[in-house]
Amino acid sequence: MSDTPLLDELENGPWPSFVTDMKEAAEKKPAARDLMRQLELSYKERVGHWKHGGIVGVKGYGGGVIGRYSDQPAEFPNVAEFHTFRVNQPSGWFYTTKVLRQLCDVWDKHGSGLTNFHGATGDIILLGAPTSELQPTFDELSSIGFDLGGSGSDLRTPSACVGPARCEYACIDTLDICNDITRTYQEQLHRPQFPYKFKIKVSGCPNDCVAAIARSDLSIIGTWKSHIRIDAEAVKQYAGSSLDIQTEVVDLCPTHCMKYDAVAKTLAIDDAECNRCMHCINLMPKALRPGVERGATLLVGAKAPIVQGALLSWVLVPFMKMEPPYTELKALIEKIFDWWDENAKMRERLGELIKREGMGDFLRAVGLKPVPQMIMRPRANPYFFWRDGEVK
Amino acid sequence: MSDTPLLDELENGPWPSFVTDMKEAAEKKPAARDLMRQLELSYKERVGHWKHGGIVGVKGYGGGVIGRYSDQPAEFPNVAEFHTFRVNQPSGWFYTTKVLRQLCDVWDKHGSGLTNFHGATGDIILLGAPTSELQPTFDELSSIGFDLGGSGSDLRTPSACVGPARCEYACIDTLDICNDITRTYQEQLHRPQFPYKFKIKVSGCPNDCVAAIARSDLSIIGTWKSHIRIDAEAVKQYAGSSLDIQTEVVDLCPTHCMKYDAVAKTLAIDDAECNRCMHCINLMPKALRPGVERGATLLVGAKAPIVQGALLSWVLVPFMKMEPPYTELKALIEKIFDWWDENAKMRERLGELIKREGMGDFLRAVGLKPVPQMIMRPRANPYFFWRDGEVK
Amino acid sequence: MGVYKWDDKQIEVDEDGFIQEPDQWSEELAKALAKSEEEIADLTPEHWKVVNYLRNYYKQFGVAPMIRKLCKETGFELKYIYQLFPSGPAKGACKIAGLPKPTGCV
Amino acid sequence: MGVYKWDDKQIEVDEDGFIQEPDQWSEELAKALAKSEEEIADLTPEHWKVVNYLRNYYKQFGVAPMIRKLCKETGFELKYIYQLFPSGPAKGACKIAGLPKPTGCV
Amino acid sequence: MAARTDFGPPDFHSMLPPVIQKNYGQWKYHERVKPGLLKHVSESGDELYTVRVGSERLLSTDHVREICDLAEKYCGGYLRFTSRHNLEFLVSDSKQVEPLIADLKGRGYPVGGTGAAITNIVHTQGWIHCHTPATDASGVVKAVMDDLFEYFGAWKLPAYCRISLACCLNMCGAVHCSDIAILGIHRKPPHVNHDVVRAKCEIPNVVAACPTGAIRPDPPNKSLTVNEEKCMYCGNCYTMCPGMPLADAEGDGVSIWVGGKVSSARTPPRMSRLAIPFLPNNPPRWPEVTDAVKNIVETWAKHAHKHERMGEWIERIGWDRFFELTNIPFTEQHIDDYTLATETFRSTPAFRW
Amino acid sequence: MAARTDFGPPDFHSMLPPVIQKNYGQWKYHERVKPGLLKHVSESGDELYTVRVGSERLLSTDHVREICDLAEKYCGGYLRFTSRHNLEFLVSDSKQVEPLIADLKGRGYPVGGTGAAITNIVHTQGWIHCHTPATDASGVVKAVMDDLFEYFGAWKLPAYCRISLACCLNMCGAVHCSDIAILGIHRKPPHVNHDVVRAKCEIPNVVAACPTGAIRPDPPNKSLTVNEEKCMYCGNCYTMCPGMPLADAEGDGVSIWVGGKVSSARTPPRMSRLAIPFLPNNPPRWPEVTDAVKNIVETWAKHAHKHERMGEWIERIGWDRFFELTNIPFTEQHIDDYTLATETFRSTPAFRW
Ligand code: SRM
Ligand code: SRM
Ligand code: SRM
Ligand code: SRM
Ligand code: SF4
Ligand code: SF4
Ligand code: SF4
Ligand code: SF4
Ligand code: SF4
Ligand code: SF4
Ligand code: SF4
Ligand code: SF4
Repeated sequence: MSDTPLLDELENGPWPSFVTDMKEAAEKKPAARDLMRQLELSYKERVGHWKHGGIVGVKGYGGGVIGRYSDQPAEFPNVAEFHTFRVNQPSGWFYTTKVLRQLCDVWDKHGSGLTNFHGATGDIILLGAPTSELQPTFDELSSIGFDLGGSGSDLRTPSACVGPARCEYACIDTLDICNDITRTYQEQLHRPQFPYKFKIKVSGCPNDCVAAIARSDLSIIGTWKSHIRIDAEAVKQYAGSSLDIQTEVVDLCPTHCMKYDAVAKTLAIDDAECNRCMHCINLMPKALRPGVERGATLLVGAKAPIVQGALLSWVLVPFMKMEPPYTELKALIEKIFDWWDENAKMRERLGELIKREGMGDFLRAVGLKPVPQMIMRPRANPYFFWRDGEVK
Repeated sequence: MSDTPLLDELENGPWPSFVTDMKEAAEKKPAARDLMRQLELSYKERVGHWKHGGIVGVKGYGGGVIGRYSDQPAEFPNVAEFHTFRVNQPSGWFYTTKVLRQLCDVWDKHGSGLTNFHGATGDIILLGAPTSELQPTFDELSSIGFDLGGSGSDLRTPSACVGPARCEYACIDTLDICNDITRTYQEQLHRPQFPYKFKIKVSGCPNDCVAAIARSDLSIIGTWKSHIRIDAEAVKQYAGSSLDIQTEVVDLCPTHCMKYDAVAKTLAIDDAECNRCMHCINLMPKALRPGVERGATLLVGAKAPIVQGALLSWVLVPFMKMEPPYTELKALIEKIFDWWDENAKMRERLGELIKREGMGDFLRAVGLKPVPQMIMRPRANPYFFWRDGEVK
Repeated sequence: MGVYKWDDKQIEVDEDGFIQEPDQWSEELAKALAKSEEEIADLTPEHWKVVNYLRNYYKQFGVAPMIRKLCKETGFELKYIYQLFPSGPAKGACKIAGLPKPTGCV
Repeated sequence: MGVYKWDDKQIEVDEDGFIQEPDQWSEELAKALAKSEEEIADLTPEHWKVVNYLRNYYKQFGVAPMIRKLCKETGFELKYIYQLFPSGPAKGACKIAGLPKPTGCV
Repeated sequence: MAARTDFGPPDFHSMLPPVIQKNYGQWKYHERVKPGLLKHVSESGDELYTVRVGSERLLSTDHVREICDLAEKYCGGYLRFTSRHNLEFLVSDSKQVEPLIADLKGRGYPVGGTGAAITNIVHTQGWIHCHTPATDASGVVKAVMDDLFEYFGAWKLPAYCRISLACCLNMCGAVHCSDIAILGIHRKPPHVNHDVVRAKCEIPNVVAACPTGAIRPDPPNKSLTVNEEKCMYCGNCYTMCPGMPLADAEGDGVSIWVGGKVSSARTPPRMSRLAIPFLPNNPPRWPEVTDAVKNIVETWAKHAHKHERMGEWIERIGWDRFFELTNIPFTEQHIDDYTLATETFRSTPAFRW
Repeated sequence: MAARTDFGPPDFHSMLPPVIQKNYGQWKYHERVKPGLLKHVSESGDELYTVRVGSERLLSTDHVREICDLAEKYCGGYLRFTSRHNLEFLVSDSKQVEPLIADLKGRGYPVGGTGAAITNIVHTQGWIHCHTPATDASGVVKAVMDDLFEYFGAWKLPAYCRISLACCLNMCGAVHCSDIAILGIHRKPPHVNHDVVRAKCEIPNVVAACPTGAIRPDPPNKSLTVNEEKCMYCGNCYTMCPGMPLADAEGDGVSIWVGGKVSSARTPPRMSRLAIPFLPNNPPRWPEVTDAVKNIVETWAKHAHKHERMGEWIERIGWDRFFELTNIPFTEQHIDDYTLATETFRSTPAFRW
């Protein structure tokens, strides 16, 4: 009889089963086998079986490996030490099968044979190796061209949506920006030096397919300034399709800036009123396209709820041109790093620090002027400050 | 030449001038004259000229008089002491000329001859008398049937919209409720005993013509449960008028629960979806009327910004029948007084205390169950508590 | 500003008759104030209970107590305190007890 | 849990090799750890500067300092600290300095 | 003999004109006959005309007597005031309506304030009676109402526009939910007078009063210290303690807030938000303030849809557009940095250029 | 020899299939051919087909190799993963599309997840690798996706419905802006082990870590104390200190949150809000959780307008109605009592019965 009856149950059902993957790995790898057995115990007892924390790593780096030890090492000796690697993915998660196979070979040699494609931040996760295998694994990874991602109080592995590689909406070269930033800030990525983690994510348009606005301290989101390009012919085609342009597109435009003439089958947009929400373009991609003057909106501050409640990023720079070598962007990033690093408390994310110190202080520190696009609405409380010299 | 040139300027222009009133009073009353001269000084110097605070009053009461002393008593001896009375208005601010004349006579005898009809809370304000005149003024006021209002950390003078006296929208007898509560809580009104002030205001419908929701710790707002009464004939009349029923009424209904048939000139309301915002009734008072099952929504917590930022009242009891002697209402008020008085810090308003302690504690203390009507939306943070017994 | 005189003594008081230096309070002053301000011929033990409670509380915390506390600790209902001190706890009792003019609750 | 042995002594350490009782730290232990964990043959004055700063900061505040502070106060760039301690300030220097395993920034 | 106490206000029933006593709770509908004139019709068929008259609120007793004269002449000796300090003449005899209006106009009483008009400005004491004001009340109100007078007596606006004024952050005018709020503000920290603090203040209460924690006790000196960096001049410490004055001719002035509302009609009540952080006190006419208010009113009037309150209009077009259309400069002060700040930030790349 | 360091990730250019290299930034439009199949067309006329495949994320190396086999056979050896852990096969030869899909289906790979479908559940480690979980990740995801499988491969929903899971309040799945979020929670305060605290913890950091100030240092004992009344079981103290475990078989479980979104399409991004405060951990299939999620999905699907995301629907009908339609009991836990609580209260008498 199986010693993982609870897990076995999860091999049933149409969705691909992680249990099947674990069993596959377990055939070759005692660590994978013990991992399954320990997980079965967790399913039985309804609690996890890993000890707290763990600081392990490779020489020269402060992050990139998450230490983990079983709390039942006698029972599950092959996962007594079970550390994971965060391996920096190529921008946009594109792979040749060649490099994937190389990765698999390295991992079969040193680790559990189990992976995550990918971690929530974007890294390739190589799940579980003993301490003694860490440095050898890294040495081999490096020889096949893979470097580690971030962990701890450092810059975390940046990520980007598929962008210009496959998406017609991309207003910026998400992949190149991600790649360039990652390379520029290798030091900050690999050697924790900040008050806490810092995340950067890049989406090509306001659809935000990497959820940058929800989970990156700096969110770079593509947008445009000039008018939405309308292909009148394509509008006519949509008019003949199952799409109801009036109710599905025009009526749902949040700024009510669209007009559809059902008789002439023509669409007009008052671009001055459009807020570039993407809805109409999403519904009529053949007929509507973002404008040609393109760049990014930069937003700051997102994070998960620990400690003071979750935050969504908010606008810092309404529009910035995005062309290599991204000098303006990098100058700003460095000012942000500096101010944050100088002022934050331990484990205080950028958004929390701005919240504590006020946007005013932050803007002055990074050299930006306040503009109404930064806010949804002005303050409702009368508790505002005047700076030196403003009042005589 | 006039010694109040700046004030004199404010006698020009079409809006009635308070300066003219001051001059009128100044003809008889040296205090009014000195008040003008001191005010002129303030206009010149752009600062006020009253000293801080003042605790004066009448025997047996802790509130009702605001003490005030000039900071230039030598220059303006007749306003060296210049205390104001807060006199409790009749509900709805209705008067016979007879009582108004009596009031004027009392005030001409003892005070400055200047008044406010009314103070922002709702009291009649009798502006300025010396300390020696306080008790005599009160004695005479009491003999013509006027009692004092609140001040300090007490129940403040309740107020009510014109309600059933002249408004067809009134779903509750605002005037009677206001009057009844005021009489029931004379002790709390006249003898400060709370952590801070407590305000109650009563509006007959969600139009909220006394701004209860913005500025009363307990806001009583009339509403209804049954369906909006539609007079089909009157709808037809409006259809023929300058009112555009579709765009002005139906399209602005926040719940989109109205349908207008422009051909048949009929209006239909899906009452289950209506949130009783009053918009349609406001625009078509001849055709639409609140439902017949009536009562009040009780809301709590409004206040001005000092100390922690302003609050608007929020729903505590979605619906309560309002019939004399308002037993259920009073039982609730007393539970609220008790909990607040027992738990608040100095100068902590009810809304601030609930904010600090959480609605959960408050609801349990006043014996109410949580209902979704209390909130606009549920919490977004995962920081919630479990009470004893909820978790084994 | 003014001066309050009793017996042969005098002390600075503000416009509302509150003494300016809490340290200069004395039982005699209290008795005099009680008479002139509140028409209390003789301070009874119940009066003193209130006055002493106020003074002690102020010494300990630097503020006047909240009314609920005053009533609880003295065991007197508020109505009764107004009978003792017709001007009430703040204008009456605190003044006699030599506290600074309360801005808070009493 | 485990035991770290050096010369003829031994001391309890956790899985990551951090000592469990900060009070039992000694210079000898530091030297031994430096050798076995970081391949540092001899702790130079610069190594000691970092180690001593960490120990003193921890004694005073009960926590390890933030990296920016460590660099500022020692005058070393982070990159240089990694040259001194290849495993970095947390896994390398703090361990040698006998601090609890940092959860924070170092 | 001690006066009678705790008998409460006069019973309102005795103040109601007969037509109201008869039709109390029986009103069926109303009409807005013309600006300043309402007609309420009862189930019984009875009619009641209300003539609304603007008032300066600060009334002399003689002025009140003149009002009484009018009420006796046309209204059987009954009248009321409104929740916004206006006067209402309650006319049960329709033939008296026009003569009353003519008489009022003749005496310079403004008739209006109903419907889509600018009605009276709810306001407070200012330099006339309060100890904490950062501006005057009655004077500013007079100047603004003179300037907006055309909107009181006529229906030229898309919707209600409720203006309120409070002379300090205590906001006795409860201005925080007004279409336009005029709010007196200080801009300098309190100037601590240690002697006064020592003699007169309950130091723990003063410390607790500061919303930003700028005040620390200073036990050796039996006084306190203010961290001026943290002070945002709310004046709450002065309310608690005379030793902390902050009034100052240069520091004090007026801020303008917009977009609040109280009624639940269409959209829920909402708070006013900062439009202009500071305008100087410039008596007697406060021209910077009157210009600013008029500009906001007229920009709204020009662009809003029918029935669209200030705040509804702004939320539709966006605050970015509001600043553009009104030509009001956007400053650091507009960006919230108090407790709910993050709720006001723009967490979306969707905005207008 | 020390390894080469700081060379960064592989250059993505070298990972792009030729059709993308050629048409990079030149895509003109796309079509959603059918569930799981996208077609992108370039200005050059070139076409690219994407076949999206659901993935368990936790892959064995052999499984990865099988995927490589497929990519080599049909896609010239190129593939990608998505931001939600799915697999995408990038097919430049249209004739390979159907054979690929057939092959995938034959091997049991689910094709779908595009358009108005339920795509993969973003998730985290759970009991597989993390030290702070309050529930498992992969197991719950498997159970829920099995239960909702019909919505992965077909377009039966009004709009996107993005489900995410995080196994503790750290929210590594960044679930806080999901149409439906499944979040592991503890319900018991930490069980302080003073010996461990003494030996291993930086006490000041632990104290600072508590969002509600429930932790106080206890210097005499070189440890700390927890005010259990104030603790809401966030686990942040445990993250900082092994001496504060709070995992507990009875205490731990799952909460459900709804109505968040990330895109700015139509309405701005918004956070998910509490729908169900607690459901028990009931492995291996978590039936209470799968039922709850399905109920919410199907109630939404039944009532929402076309293109209306969960949160847009709920805000239109009101949260009161949401609780009614889904039959989810409303509890004290739903009412916010954290820092922004007052922003969530209903400050209007306008609501539905
Ligand atoms: C592996 C991963 C989850 C996964 O299965 O995908 C993960 C796993 C952990 N996260 Fe995370 N986080 C992961 C993405 C995230 C994200 C999502 C993102 O980056 O887009 C978030 C939310 C966004 C954010 O940063 O705010 C996230 C917010 C946290 C937090 C809360 C941080 C905060 O400021 O609110 C913690 C707690 C902490 O840092 O102490 C945390 C801590 C952790 C730790 C290190 C546990 C701990 O307390 O030390 C977890 C280690 C698990 C393990 O044993 O492997 N993790 N963590 C993700 C990283 C994989 C990768 O590199 O690709
Ligand atoms: C007279 C009046 C203004 C007026 O001209 O109409 C007024 C005048 C004062 N108010 Fe007020 N308040 C007046 C209505 C209000 C209102 C409006 C209302 O009641 O609807 C509010 C806002 C609503 C609220 O209570 O939140 C109001 C909020 C305040 C506050 C701030 C309270 C808060 O919790 O935020 C203070 C400060 C305080 O209590 O220490 C205050 C304090 C004061 C003081 C007593 C000044 C002080 O610091 O001690 C003022 C005395 C002025 C004087 O010398 O006469 N007054 N005060 C109003 C009372 C007249 C009446 O009884 O009818
Ligand atoms: C007399 C008065 C009540 C009282 O007890 O004194 C009153 C009387 C009426 N109000 Fe009001 N409201 C009065 C203050 C208010 C207030 C309070 C305030 O402004 O401080 C409000 C809330 C304002 C806000 O939302 O900021 C108020 C919001 C309304 C509304 C909602 C308007 C809206 O669209 O938002 C209506 C409906 C309407 O106008 O059709 C309304 C409707 C009415 C009606 C038509 C009710 C009726 O059927 O009699 C009355 C005549 C309105 C008019 O002026 O044309 N009343 N009304 C108050 C007159 C104040 C004044 O002198 O100008
Ligand atoms: C492949 C992927 C990007 C990537 O780099 O990996 C992607 C690809 C596309 N997204 Fe996305 N989105 C992807 C994650 C997201 C996310 C992030 C997330 O879910 O965590 C979002 C934000 C979701 C949210 O708001 O909560 C996202 C919000 C959108 C939207 C806005 C939908 C809305 O109405 O709110 C569109 C527009 C549309 O669907 O028409 C869009 C449109 C698209 C288009 C049509 C863009 C294009 O022209 O190629 C792509 C195919 C969509 C489809 O699945 O039918 N994509 N998209 C991601 C696929 C995830 C998956 O495996 O399911
Ligand atoms: S964020 Fe925009 S550009 Fe990027 S993949 Fe999504 S839709 Fe395309
Ligand atoms: S992008 Fe959005 S706001 Fe602009 S026209 Fe299209 S739907 Fe309207
Ligand atoms: S609140 Fe309603 S009932 Fe009262 S006066 Fe205004 S409209 Fe009439
Ligand atoms: S009261 Fe408001 S919600 Fe109800 S039908 Fe009328 S306009 Fe619509
Ligand atoms: S608003 Fe301020 S200054 Fe004006 S009356 Fe009220 S407390 Fe006094
Ligand atoms: S003015 Fe306000 S912020 Fe400044 S010290 Fe006084 S209480 Fe504090
Ligand atoms: S959500 Fe919590 S339990 Fe899950 S991986 Fe992240 S930190 Fe670990
Ligand atoms: S679990 Fe969270 S709330 Fe409870 S003591 Fe720990 S940090 Fe504080």
